Amino acid sequence: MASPKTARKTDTKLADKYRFYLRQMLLIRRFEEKAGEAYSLGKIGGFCHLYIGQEAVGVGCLSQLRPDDYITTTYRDHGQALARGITARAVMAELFGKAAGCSKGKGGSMHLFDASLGFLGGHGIVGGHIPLSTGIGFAIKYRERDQVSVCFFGEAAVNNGAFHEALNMAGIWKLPCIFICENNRYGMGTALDRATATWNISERAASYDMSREVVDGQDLGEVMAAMDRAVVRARRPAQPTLLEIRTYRFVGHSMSDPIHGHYRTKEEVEAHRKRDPILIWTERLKSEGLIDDAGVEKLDVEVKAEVQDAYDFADQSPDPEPEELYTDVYAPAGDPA
Amino acid sequence: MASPKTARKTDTKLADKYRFYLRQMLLIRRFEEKAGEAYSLGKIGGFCHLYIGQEAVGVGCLSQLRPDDYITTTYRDHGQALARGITARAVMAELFGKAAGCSKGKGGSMHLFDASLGFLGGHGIVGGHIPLSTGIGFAIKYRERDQVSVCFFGEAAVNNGAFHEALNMAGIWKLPCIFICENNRYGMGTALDRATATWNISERAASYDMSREVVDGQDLGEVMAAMDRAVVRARRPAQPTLLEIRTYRFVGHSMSDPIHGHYRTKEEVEAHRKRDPILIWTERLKSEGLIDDAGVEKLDVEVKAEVQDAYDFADQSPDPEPEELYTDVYAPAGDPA
Amino acid sequence: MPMITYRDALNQALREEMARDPKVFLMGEEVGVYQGAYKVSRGLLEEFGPNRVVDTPITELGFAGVGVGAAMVGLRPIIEFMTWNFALLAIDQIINTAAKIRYMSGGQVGCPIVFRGPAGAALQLGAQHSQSFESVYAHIPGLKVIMPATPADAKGLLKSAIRDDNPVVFMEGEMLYNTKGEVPEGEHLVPIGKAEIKRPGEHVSLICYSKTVAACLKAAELLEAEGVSAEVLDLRTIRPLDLEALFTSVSRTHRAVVAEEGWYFAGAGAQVVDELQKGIFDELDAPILRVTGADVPMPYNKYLEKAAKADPAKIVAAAKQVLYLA
Amino acid sequence: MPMITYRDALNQALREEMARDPKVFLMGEEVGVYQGAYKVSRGLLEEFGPNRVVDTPITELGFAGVGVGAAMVGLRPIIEFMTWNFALLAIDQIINTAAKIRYMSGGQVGCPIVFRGPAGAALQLGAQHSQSFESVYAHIPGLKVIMPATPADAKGLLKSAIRDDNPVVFMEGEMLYNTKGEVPEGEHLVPIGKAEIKRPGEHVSLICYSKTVAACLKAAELLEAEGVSAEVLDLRTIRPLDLEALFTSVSRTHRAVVAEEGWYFAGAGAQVVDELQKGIFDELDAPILRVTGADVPMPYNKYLEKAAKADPAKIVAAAKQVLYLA
Ligand SMILES: Cc1ncc(C[n+]2csc(CCOP(=O)(O)OP(=O)(O)O)c2C)c(N)n1
Ligand SMILES: Cc1ncc(C[n+]2csc(CCOP(=O)(O)OP(=O)(O)O)c2C)c(N)n1
Ligand SMILES: [Mg+2]
Ligand SMILES: [Mg+2]
Repeated sequence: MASPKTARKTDTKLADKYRFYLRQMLLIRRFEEKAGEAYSLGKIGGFCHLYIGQEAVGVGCLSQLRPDDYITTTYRDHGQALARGITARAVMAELFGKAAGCSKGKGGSMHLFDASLGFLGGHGIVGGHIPLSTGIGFAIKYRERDQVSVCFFGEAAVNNGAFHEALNMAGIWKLPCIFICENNRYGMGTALDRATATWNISERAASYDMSREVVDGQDLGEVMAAMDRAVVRARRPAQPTLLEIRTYRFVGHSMSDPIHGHYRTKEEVEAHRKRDPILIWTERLKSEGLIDDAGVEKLDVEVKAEVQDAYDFADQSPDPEPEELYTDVYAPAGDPA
Repeated sequence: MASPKTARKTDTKLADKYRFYLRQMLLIRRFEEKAGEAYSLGKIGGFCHLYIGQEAVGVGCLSQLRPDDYITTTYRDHGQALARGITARAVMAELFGKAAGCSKGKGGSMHLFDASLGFLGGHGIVGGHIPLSTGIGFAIKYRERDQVSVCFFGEAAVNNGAFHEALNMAGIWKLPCIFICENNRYGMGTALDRATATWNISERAASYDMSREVVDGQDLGEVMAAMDRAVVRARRPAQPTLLEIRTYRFVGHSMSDPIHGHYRTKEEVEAHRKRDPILIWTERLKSEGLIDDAGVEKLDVEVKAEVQDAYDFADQSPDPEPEELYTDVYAPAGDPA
Repeated sequence: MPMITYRDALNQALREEMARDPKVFLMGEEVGVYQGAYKVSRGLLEEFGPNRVVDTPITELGFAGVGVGAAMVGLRPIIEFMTWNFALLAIDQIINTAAKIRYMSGGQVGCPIVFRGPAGAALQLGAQHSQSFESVYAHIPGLKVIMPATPADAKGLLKSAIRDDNPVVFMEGEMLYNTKGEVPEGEHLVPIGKAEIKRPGEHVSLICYSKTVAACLKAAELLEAEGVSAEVLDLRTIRPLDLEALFTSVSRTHRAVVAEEGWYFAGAGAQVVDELQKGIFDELDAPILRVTGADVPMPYNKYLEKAAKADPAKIVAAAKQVLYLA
Repeated sequence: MPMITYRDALNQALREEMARDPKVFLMGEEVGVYQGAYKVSRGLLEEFGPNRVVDTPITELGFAGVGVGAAMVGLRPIIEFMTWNFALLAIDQIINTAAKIRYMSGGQVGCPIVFRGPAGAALQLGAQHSQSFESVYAHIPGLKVIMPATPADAKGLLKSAIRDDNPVVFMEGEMLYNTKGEVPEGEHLVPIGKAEIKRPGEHVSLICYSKTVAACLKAAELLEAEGVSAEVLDLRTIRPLDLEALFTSVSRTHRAVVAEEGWYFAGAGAQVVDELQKGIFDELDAPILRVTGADVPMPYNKYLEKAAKADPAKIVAAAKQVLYLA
């Protein structure tokens, strides 16, 4: 389990990990750029919410999990899906609505799933998946396991009743849940302070007798460290945590939203872009001598090729069979009764 | 507007008020006892939730309001209805389902209304009326009035999403709302600490940038004082308040619930009965020489007569006309369109 | 066979299925310490302990979602709503997650869960506590909807629902809990999606479910006194509808009355009418009439409430009308 | 008459009614600064200010309740749901308070409020964002339900809805926002509860509303090419249904197809079928067929989605079947 402490060159295992995290963030960035392109070409339909700017949150948090842990998230799920290890091919194919997609082309951008990786969606109702993650935490405790249930949601979701009810139950029952609020300051066009009575979201944890931390979401090291602490608390005996991870969305809310609409200025966006999580982590690795420009370039070439391959794969792979319209509505087996 | 400061005998206006509050608490107590009787006789049907033990909360809070303020409450609404000035006849007739009832016999025990007194129900969905009271506060601010919107609910409602969403909006918009949590320690058979992650409910106000107080609900003076402060804050410029008023239900959750079921002991109930709000206020008035035993006896005789009169009135008054089944579903006037 | 109440039949089903499968647990308001608001879960906390009989805060949206999440990872939750009126707060979890997660995930994530509790009116509970929403849930693909009328069906269908791999909406009746009937002990399963003729007849089919079954049986008695032989067909499952049973019965009687407790507009009965006129149009000798609750919020006054409910007299009147005896 | 979009027609209705009555305000997510998720409220914040165009947190249950509370004390709120899918979270406030408060209070407290927003599917929005729940709301006494198909009806009915003293569920269509049509300027009111023949015909009645109106008009064209004269009857209001218009049309054509976007089970179309077979049984020369959305959660893939939707080809096929031409 990685720790944020400085990696000495000798610790090659840790160094490899750190370079791998950079690669993951790059992969997400390039994947999202490609997805944006494909959307403009009409290859991807519906709503499409990109993760650009928030890469360190998904990569940092998921880096601290075990393969048997569970994740639920929102419609802004491409980055976490990739960070969890769903292949770029399977994710891109899902965005293209193809049979080879991670949800067989039936879910789409907002509903990415891979049960084998404990990646349980991809949910479209703001706040709606938070009770699910409490329920997954309940199931873990019920079975007396030491897994954790991780839930990602935006800062706008903390005003919703589902958040309140779900965290209260996780608090009373002391469930192995980690609630990750990706505070990117806006819910669509609504700034945090226009929708939330208390600016300091993490304080709401007090209402639920829960541990809390505020984390700089642009610094992968900080995210990993905070998540490490949360995971340690969550594994038995369980203590739930609310992490408020402060980040920023470098792009529009969705593909149909301009980068800066009426609700934020170009200057504000530019200012935040300076704290690019990929640059910050790259600098860190360079300063520790774990990578050089050539190494970064090499990684970037690699991930671009991986993304192009995913694109071509998605583009060429077949649509679901027409019969698929009627499958998966009910369980295949008839009633055992 | 009454203040809890000691009433000197000379201040007869205040002394009269204080005696009147005692009379109101006695009226509620006797009314509820009678309602219990009538329920056992089958004169009252459905669910019937009594206010016995909590009289000081309703009387104390409503004593601080103006006639043009608004009130919403729960199904446990008899006490507040009487304290607001709906006649014992109109309330009893409603419990009997009669046409002369304050809701024409169509609402019942859980749905008492008197629009002319700003008493807007009487709601049966736990937490469901809290957003309504925020909306009433919104309307007051919209019209630039200096009324207040008061909402009574039980401590179990604070776990519900409706509470969270409603208080958050009152907090962002700084509405003239006073949220009164009658913490009688149990939601039906569920003790506070089994349902609420944080024992200290008033602390939840911090999540909503709201003023808060914890109040002894068995002491009318304390309730009046805290409500006075809340009302002063709420009148323009508005600052909302969450009052946690600690009280106790001396009887079962409803008429179909034993006084002490599996969920609390006879001893616990007995212990709390010792802090009877009526006794505490009576002692206070006696110690200040504002009333003597004869005076108390006289009040009791009066209210018993008033309750008996209400009972006889309700018993003898007619049921709604059969046509009433189909009225009040839609507004009488056709579409103006 | 032992005569037991509908309440005890449900209690038996819960106890037997919890004993049979450790993945099954019961969650809801007052199901444990309080022994159930309507005592359906009496004794289960003592028998299975607090991990499997879980009292919740008053947060229908939240604990319905907790159940769905637990089901997504393989447990088999039974979520009790104190009444279905309150489930309106949880309907997003039922419709947007439980009913869709299998489909959205391309078949990877199932949701074996039962949502249960009393539906419809009792006595003088007023507008917010007297509603029957089966048609709302039956509208939703991905859900199954069951409304048993008798103790035996209550037990057999609840056991089937708990073993079903899909989200099941199971609606009981507060007014049915004390009704008694013969109930097979132990393994007694009633298949989901199968209607049952509760009383055979020739002249008219009285189609019903839940509380209207007793009303139709009563109506059939009254009709018999007037020489009319009425068949009482208990749907038992609303979704999926047993079309074969519907078509067989009405093809024999050529006349039908559909009785339901809920409101008429787009009620389950309207779907029954639609299926019949589409499926066996030429067999119908008269329009199908429906007897439903009055199209008003439920009033508190007991006489108004009685007038608002579907009852034997109204069913008899409708039956005579489709027989052109009125 | 100016040709404008459905979106601008709604915007006109909002602007005119807000200018006309200071008690009218608009509240919802992104209605102000963002100018509306679908730009229906464009410019209103600038014109009427933040007190009357109110952005809310993402709390459908909460702000729906805020609207109901404000309506209880005499304001006339317009509550925008970004889409009706999300209104499932608010349905308790709509059904348990808005629809019942007048009745529960014995007529003392009214609730003049409009709940509006886009309903149904757009393109590839997936299972949770593509639902049409009109039959759920139309099931509820105390509510009115309106689904306009054209820009003129959108303006005229929204204005009527805002002036109505009852809670009104007003469902728009994301796919309709950009459609254009002639819309009268200024005071243009369309009465609630009145259907309209959008195309007269003799052989079969195509009964529809909202998006299926365009599909039926297209189907009517295709049928005409085959010598079939189809009448297109746009219900416009789902509750109350315009029975007179339904009976008149079908009594002339003796055949009907009901087309709706939503799911078939207990859909509004089932109620139309029920009313027709009950009201004019002897006028029907064939079973009434319904064309609805496929009985599945909406899939994301564009071809599967297309196959799931009611379209002109399916309506034509159904029409031929009721004409026994198939
Ligand atoms: C219940 C509900 N209401 C409204 C929406 C529409 N919507 C989708 S995303 C969004 C903003 C959410 O913001 P936030 O929670 O901060 O997450 P972010 O998009 O910033 O990652 C809204 C209003 C929805 N999907 N669900
Ligand atoms: C949403 C909802 N769920 C459940 C119920 C059933 N119920 C009625 S009162 C009650 C307990 C409420 O306790 P509390 O809020 O503390 O108020 P109290 O009864 O103690 O005054 C419950 C569970 C309801 N009416 N509404
Ligand atoms: Mg955000
Ligand atoms: Mg309580």
